[in-house]
Amino acid sequence: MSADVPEEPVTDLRAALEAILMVIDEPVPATMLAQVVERPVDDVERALWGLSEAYTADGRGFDLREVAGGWRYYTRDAYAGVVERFVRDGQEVKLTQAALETLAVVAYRQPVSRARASAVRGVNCDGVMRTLVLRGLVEEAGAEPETGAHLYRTTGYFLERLGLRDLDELPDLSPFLPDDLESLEETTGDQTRF
Amino acid sequence: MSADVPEEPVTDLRAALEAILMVIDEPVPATMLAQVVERPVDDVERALWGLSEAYTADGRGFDLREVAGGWRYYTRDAYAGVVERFVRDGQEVKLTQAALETLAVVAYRQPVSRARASAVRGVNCDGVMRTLVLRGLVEEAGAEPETGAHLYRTTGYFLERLGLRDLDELPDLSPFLPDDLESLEETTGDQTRF
Amino acid sequence: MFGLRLETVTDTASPDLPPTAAEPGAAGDSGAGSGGFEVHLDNFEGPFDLLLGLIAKHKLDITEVSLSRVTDEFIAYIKANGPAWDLDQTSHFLLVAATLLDLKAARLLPSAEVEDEEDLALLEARDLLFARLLQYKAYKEVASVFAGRLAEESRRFPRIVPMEPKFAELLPDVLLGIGPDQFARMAARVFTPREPPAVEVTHIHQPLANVREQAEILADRLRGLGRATFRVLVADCAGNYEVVARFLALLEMYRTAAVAFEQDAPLGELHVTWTGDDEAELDVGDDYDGGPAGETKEDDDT
Repeated sequence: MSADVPEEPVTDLRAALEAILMVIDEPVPATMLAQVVERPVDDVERALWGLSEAYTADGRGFDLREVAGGWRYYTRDAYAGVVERFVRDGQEVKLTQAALETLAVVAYRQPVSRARASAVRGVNCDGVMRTLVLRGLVEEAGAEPETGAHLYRTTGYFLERLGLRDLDELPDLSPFLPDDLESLEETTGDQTRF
Repeated sequence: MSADVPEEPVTDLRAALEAILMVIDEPVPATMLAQVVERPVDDVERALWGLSEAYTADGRGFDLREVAGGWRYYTRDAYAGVVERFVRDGQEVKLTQAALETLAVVAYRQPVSRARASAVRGVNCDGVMRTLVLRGLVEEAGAEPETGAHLYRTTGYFLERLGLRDLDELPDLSPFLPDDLESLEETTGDQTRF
Repeated sequence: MFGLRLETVTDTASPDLPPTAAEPGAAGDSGAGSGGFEVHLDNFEGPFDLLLGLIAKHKLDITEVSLSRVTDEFIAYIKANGPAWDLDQTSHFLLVAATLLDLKAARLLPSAEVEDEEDLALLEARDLLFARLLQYKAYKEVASVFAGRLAEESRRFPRIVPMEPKFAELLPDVLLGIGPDQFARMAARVFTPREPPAVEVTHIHQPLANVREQAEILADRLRGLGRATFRVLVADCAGNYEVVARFLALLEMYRTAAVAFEQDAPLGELHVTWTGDDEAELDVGDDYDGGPAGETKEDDDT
């Protein structure tokens, strides 16, 4: 471990960031941190990544990560066993296959209507969508102009639960998809379902 | 700083303690920590002091201290200034719609659990409830006897912010409600969640 | 090309046709135990999931050949599960089944005999089915990536700890931005359910084609023509969905003896003859159209 590696010193900037991160209860963007410490965003981001890497290299029980557009402390997964006993909210219920698939469609197609999501899966997904909304993973995002159907999109909580910085970090879907999906889109749009 | 001091390695015990300390929201006695990590209290106390000293020696922005018989992370005094600035400027002053709605549920249903409030709103409101507590608008009020779930009620500060002297001054809801909502009350009460 | 479809239907006991089997009364004698091979595949998330499951079971790639090889199993699955399904589920499966049967039929036909227009329609239907199958497969794969990430992420806990009191005191005053009356109004809105709990799912998805309506159209036409081929009867259909609805309507009319079928060869042209009353109202149940089942039930199958 760090005993024989000359460790990068904890600079004043790093320490200031550590202090602030200790009082936040939701992810805080680097830009906001930069404002408070009055330093360029680049410096702040470099310091945050530096801290994060050092925590990992030192094998600390916590980890600093950028998730859902902001930085915050997390416990390291290796210690999930002992931490679980202290976490009040307890375990999340596992999502069903239906919920996972619908969530995937919403994630890549947002904003998307229930009808469209149902068409992709070949299964009505009204109930599943309600569950996803109730779980806070998906939220309403206005209505389709032509049909008035509710549209849905993923939430920041979705990013948090998946440990993603933003939607751009979603795994690329295109390798799995047929080439002519664009035209398919058009047809399904008209037909609503197959 | 630590660059030239051979640092003590982060042992597994230390890392486990770091992980736990990162999620607890009130000071935890060493005896309880010892139980969870299944190690003798002496070892645990030595590890806690070791961590605390290392954090100080490294000049980290946080500090591990034993206060009133329990251990907890604090921000280091040297960085109180920057943290204060962050707290004063960084946070949103205006409540979000989600927070206002949850506040309304608590105000008219107190004492109420997070699960119940989530059910009424149809959206998970755990995070929002924490914000309301943090903002001093809502406070814990014991636990539900059957489930052990925490209950919440509004605070004096809430009344102050709304310009009311006491809860009796909250306007009656009935003029705004559809006629048949009384029976509905009963059903949602039983169900708690969908 | 619907000849094969009818054959599949009539070769087995006709009341077991999935949509009819959706009637509560028909559940008992349904095809679950009707011999042949059984499909040990449970809980499929719709027709695409089932197709992928069957193809994977046979260790096949997604090709036209593999589609035709699993067609029978696909139909068997529908027959076995039909009674437990609602119309909405069934129709999704039926639409895919229709395409599968068409494809299989086309593979059996000497290719030269297929007329151009139909050929083209079939190719389109096939491509669409492939595209949707692949699309669904992509989302399914990504869903399993999601599951992995969720599981991994559930082992990491974010720090969500209330601020030390000395900092919490510094938080600026909260701005509610509304007065007591507005607050009460908002509370009332939150407590009022957005949609009455009793209504929900059934009418959200309106079938694009209504079987009873299609039956009216068919009856109208057959009263005039007396006799027509199925191909002629569906020539003006707007899409697959309507063709299927019209086919279901014909089966309903067959049940009430309003029409008779004739088919010279198993895959030959299907002729439909009007045998119903020229004046009386058409008796076609609305159990295909998502209404509450059980009102106009008549189990007097021919």
